[in-house]
Amino acid sequence: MSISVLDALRPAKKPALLGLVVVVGLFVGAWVHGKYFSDRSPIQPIEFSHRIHATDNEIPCQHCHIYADRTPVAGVPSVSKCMGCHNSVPSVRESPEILKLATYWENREPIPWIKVYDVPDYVHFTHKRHIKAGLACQECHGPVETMDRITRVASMRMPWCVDCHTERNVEHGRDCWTCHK
Amino acid sequence: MAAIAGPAINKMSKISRRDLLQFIGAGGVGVAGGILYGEGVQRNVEFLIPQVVPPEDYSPGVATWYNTVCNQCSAGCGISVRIREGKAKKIEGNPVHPVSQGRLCARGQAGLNVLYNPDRIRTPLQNAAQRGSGNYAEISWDEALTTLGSRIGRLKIEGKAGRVRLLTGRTRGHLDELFAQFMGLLGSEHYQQYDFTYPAAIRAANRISFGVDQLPYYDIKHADFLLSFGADYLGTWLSPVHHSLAYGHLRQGRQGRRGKTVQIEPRMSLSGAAADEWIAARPGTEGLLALGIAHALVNAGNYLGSDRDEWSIALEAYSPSTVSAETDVSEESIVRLATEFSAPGTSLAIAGGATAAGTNAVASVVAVNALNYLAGNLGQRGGVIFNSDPAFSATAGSRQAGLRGMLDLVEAMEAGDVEVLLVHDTNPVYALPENVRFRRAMENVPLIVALSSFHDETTAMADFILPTNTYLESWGDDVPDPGVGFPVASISQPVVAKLYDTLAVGDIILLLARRIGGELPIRLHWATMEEFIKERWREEYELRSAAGEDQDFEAFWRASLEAGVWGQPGAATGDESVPSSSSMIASITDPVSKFAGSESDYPFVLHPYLTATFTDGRGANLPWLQELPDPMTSVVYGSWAELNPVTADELGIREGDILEVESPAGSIRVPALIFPAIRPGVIAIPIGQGHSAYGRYASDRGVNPIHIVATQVDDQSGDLAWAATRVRIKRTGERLRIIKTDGVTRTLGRQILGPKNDHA
Amino acid sequence: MSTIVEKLRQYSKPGYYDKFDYHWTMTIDLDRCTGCEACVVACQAENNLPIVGEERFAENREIKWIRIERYWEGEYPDIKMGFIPMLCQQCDDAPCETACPVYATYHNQDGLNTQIYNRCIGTRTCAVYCPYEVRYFNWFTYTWDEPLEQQLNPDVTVREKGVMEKCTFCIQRIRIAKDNAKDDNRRRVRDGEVVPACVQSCPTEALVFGNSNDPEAKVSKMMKSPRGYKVLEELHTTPSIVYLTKVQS
Amino acid sequence: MFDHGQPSYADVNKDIISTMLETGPKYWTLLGITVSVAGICFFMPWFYQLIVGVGAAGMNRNAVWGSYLSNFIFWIGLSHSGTLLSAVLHITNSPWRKAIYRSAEAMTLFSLMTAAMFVMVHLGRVWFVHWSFPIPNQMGLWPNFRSPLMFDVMAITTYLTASSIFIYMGSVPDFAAVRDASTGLRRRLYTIFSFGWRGTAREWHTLGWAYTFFAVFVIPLAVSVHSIVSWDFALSAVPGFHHTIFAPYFVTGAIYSGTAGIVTVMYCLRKFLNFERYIGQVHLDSLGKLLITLSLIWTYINILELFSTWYGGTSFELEALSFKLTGFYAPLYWEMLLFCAFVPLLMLFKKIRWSWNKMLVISILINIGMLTERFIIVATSQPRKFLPGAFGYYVPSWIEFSITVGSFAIFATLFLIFIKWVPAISLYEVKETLRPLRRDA
Repeated sequence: MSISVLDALRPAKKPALLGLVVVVGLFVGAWVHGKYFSDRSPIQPIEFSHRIHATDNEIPCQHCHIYADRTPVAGVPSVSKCMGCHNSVPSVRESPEILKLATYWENREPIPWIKVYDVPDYVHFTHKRHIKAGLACQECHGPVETMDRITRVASMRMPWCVDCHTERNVEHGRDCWTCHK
Repeated sequence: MAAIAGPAINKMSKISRRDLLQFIGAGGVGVAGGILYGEGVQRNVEFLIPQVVPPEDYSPGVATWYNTVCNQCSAGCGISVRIREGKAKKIEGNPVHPVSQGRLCARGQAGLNVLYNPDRIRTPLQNAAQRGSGNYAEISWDEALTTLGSRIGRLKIEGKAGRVRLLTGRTRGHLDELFAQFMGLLGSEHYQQYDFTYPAAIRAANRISFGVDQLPYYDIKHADFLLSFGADYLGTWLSPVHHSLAYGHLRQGRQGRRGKTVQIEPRMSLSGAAADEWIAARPGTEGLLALGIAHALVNAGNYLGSDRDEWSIALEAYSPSTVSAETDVSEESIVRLATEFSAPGTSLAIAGGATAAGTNAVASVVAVNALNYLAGNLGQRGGVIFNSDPAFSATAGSRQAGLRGMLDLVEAMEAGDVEVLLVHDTNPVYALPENVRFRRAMENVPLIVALSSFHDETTAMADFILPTNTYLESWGDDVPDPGVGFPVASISQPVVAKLYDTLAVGDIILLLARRIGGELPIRLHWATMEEFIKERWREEYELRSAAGEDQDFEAFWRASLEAGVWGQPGAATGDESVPSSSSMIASITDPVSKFAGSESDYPFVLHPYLTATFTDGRGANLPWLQELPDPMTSVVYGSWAELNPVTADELGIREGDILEVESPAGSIRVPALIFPAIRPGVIAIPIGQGHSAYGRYASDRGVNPIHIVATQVDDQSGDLAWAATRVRIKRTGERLRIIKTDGVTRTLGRQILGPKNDHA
Repeated sequence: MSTIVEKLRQYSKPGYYDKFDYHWTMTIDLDRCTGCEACVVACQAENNLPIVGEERFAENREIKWIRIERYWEGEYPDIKMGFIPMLCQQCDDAPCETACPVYATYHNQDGLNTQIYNRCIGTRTCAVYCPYEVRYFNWFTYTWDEPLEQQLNPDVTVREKGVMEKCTFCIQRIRIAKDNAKDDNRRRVRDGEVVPACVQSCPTEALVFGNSNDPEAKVSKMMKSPRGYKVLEELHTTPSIVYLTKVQS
Repeated sequence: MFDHGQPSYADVNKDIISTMLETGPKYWTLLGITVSVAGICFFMPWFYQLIVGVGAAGMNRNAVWGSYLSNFIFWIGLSHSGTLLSAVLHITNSPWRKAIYRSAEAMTLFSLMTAAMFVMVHLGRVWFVHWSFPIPNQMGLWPNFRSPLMFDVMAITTYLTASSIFIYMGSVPDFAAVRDASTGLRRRLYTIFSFGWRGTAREWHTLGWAYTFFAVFVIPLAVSVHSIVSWDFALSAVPGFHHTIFAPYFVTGAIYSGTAGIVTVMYCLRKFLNFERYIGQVHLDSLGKLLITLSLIWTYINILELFSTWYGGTSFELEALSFKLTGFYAPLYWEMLLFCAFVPLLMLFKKIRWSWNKMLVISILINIGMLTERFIIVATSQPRKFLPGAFGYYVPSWIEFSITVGSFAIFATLFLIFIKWVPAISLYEVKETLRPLRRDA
């Protein structure tokens, strides 16, 4: 006939422990997913390496992403642009990835690149302003020139944007209508 | 220690097998949940599709503007279309175009609904079942054109090309020329146009009064006093956007000078609402009122011409007192209007709408013309300015069939004289009274071909439907009619790649010519409409560049394309010589409208009116226009019959009561709407709804008052007198909720429209 | 503490927005307005307003950021019609702004009454508080009949169910104009460089838009007209839209 | 005090605890009905509404607030009597409170929960409701503390918390009693619930002190809650909402409807749980007198509102007033006046005040009247605001009716569950009211 609360609680110990394990498991699972299964580094239709282009061959970013300093969108190079260079690079013409490119070109099909960096439709983002403000591409996109496959390095979510705007004291940088439409 | 630890370990090992499994299971569930969560919050895969070869002027995320011509009504406004990533996003007025000057009306802006309309015809169609059943099978262009070409070709060889007829809507510019050439080469004289809204009466009256066969430029912008007889110049009359610009200027564009406008019409239109004075003269007597004002003007000695006495005699019968009794406008008002009309400053009288749609239409407009003459408004700034020759030798308006032409066509069809009927951009089955029996006559035509972007009541009778590009996907050119006082021509160019397997009308004609063979492909040798237009412009350019322009044609062409318009402002206006007075005096006849139906049997006058949104019904398939509240009543999606509150009270009619409106020609059922600004004894029904086959937005919605209009012709213009029908109404006992966006339309003493004042 | 007091004083002072670059303002000349509703369609095209359908109209749930209200005066035959375009008045003392619990609507430094769709949770309090009834709620997620969706303006969000929306003075156009000004190293947008869709389309040029902090702007001059008034001025919402009353003759 | 003879302490325990331990088929049937009504009438329409949008309800452009908010106010109002009444009567030492306060407080709790449900139903995007709580976040976004809705969030959560603690604290000795009367799992649970209550003098003393403290604390809270709810309306400029009288009006109305609600609940408890011995005429009489007083205050404020509107004389207010009195919803207005101002006057007669059945009818009528009152406030003012061009109507859709019905089922379900877990009548306080037993008895 005990009236102690602790005694009454004792049988709840095991379910509580089990619950704790589930919670820990949740975190582990989410972490594992983020690490190994996420969309941060998708496999692209052509194994394009920024390292080879940007570091080994020292091509500047805006040689291909030509719209970055002019329009809201950086732009991916057109297939014709890719072919324009690769026609004059005979050394790799026979490599399987370049053959894939050639196939796209011959069929006049665009290459279905998978988007790595994306913002929701209600966000107004312009590359032009950021480039004109003197930001290097790497400040948001990370060391792209070292990546064989592009990996997202920033969440591109609102806290990340706001942090930077706050840090740099952007004029009206925290007014909602600066970025939301 | 051991003693304590021992049992503990023991205990653990004792439970461990089962518990371990449980813990592992729990952990597994957790991890799986975590992964699922990660998968759930993962963003959708989006693709980044590059272009294969980028177009020259393409920048992602940046809009480009292309200039072209609006085809939503016949004003011929220049428009700019905003294009992003190859899609049309918005239409605005072309700022350099003299007609629209950067502005655009609701209908023009809804042109995007034409382009992206879900009900567009996407491939050539052949009738697969009984005519009118709407059962069509898809065929290829090649098949369609070959069939048609051989059929028409055979008729041509047999010398029966006259049995081929082409009926179009109002077509201008070089497309009109192409049609004419095509039919001419074929050997058929039967190329006609039918446009319900064409101001045939004004044109005919100007020919009679002034000897000028054109629509002149009415300079509302510089008028100080504008007297409008039924012309809804802000909504539907001739060139609403241009007139609206002018109206703005008339009101507030000049420092310290505010023009006054007076509107005479039985039912208040947009222009009536804008007017300082709205006078509801008895329907059909507006021309009489004009003569009454003219009488008062001359009598007061405000006409200073040498032939004053002759005018006095000619107008003798129209003394204000007589006219007052006829028109139900007070004598005092008539005299006052005459004084104001002839007061210092510029004045202008215009006629249109119901005034120009009675059996006396031309006589009425002639009376208004006389008024302009007497006040010395001809060729004056702020008056009536005659256009110079149009930029191109275009035949604007001269091919208009009018009701008379259409009756002839019906007769020919019924007599079996028509073998092939080509129909483009016109919907006579809808826009003619039912009594004309156009639809029934069509059944006698062995082959009907419709060139159209949409299914409508007329294409429903077609054996072949050849889908056309919309005006935003086509090459073309246009000369605004009426002009703007100086030569102007606009180019229309495709602003987006065509959406479906359609062709521009001009291209269809050119292709058809090739299939027909004979001399046609030789004479019509252009591969495309673009080529044809460019060549014509080159000819025109070479003709005109005698003046010594030193740029070459290509540069001129590019500049014109970019601007969308070419014009010669400052070039001499048209004939400025004032026409002889004697012919004008002679032209004045008694402008009394004869109404179909006796007053005792049909106590009400039917006043069908064009709306700024649908005009003759063409706009009804555009969702933006269906959802645009009617400017005067705020009604959306449907038809209504407007009644004066007093009349409604007498008959015990409430809003929403379905009335049977019966004319000598037929009857329709339409809900009543109490409208405070309509003359008692008049029933106004908007034109535009009541389609039976015009896509998902227009079909089976409201009624078409044109169908119950009696088939009466105005003798002088040959056009349908659509405002000369009497009706009787009957309550059916049924009710229908009229969908309006307005709540209460009285200010209840709240100062919403501003404090009352008299600032100028 | 003193800074807070200072700030409060600053905020409550009329003309606080004078110290900013812009105070976007519109004047509407009712003597020019003919009620033609070109502005209504212009807005619909520019701002991705949904095509709601007949049923929604019957339920009184249409969405028109700018609408024309019509008021009769007198009785036949001496009857007059007054049109008044009604859109968000971008009030400086906006009742809606205090009402939103999540700051989805607030006043920004350009004198604009903002509406942040993706912050909105749909309490609809702002619409209740708005005396002008120019806030429209998305009762449903609206769709476009294919291919009408190709017309949608990519610079403007398509709103989903449960979100309030209203006139933004075409913020997307203002944004582009400011962007161009920055490219040209100009501090401010030039007068007339940016106009909302409704102002652009108005065939009678009844609507004038501009920065009233710039005394040279056309709108600043229009505002000084003796015919100028603000609708429901007695509620002291201090709207940014000045109407010029119709001249009674 | 007791209608059927005084029970002994053991009787009290037995009578009341038995209602918790012995569960017959009648209970399960009733619970089954309420749960299914709640599911079918409340949750299913609500989910439908979540999928298609709030447009499933009848609100429109002219009245963006509808029956969901009027129901919200109604339930907040109903919550008022409970805790507030209990607290007021506690500090004024009214002995008749003791038999009824537990269920009254439970009513508070459950009507608050139901009210909170209506907030959820009302929202356009309820899945973001957490944004209205001041949760620190990286985006630097905070709720707007100037918004009366934020006041509401604060006030209601505080009130809910305080009421929960208040009711729980008062139940601790009773939980101990249940613990002592039960075995097995239930015993274990009640051991936890009762915090190991042993009934020592110190424990009783602490409980008394804490209870009184909370009673004092809850009173201003309750007054503020409904004042704040009224400010949702009164802080707007909308004619018909913009009245300074609104706060007292709402508070009075709340207590009024809550008290009527208590009568209804008392009736049910007495009927279904056979509490005739504990809930007697004295309670009914006192509640009746209270109701008359409240009714008179409520009527007075109503007249005041009409008068000040008329006296103010602005076009806006007069139009809203005339719409209320003669417009589309005028029948509802007059119905409200009948039920809330005139019918309660019948209670001036002792005969009526002393009859359980008649009081039940009156109490239900009052609450119907109060429900319409809230509906009228919401539905007649919004469609008659400032611009006549935007005048309109609002008619609730079947979904709203269904959800309204369902909300009563939710309330009933919660109450049914409650009576099985917590003694519906305070054991120890009832015992306090018993006359000391004579030793020789």
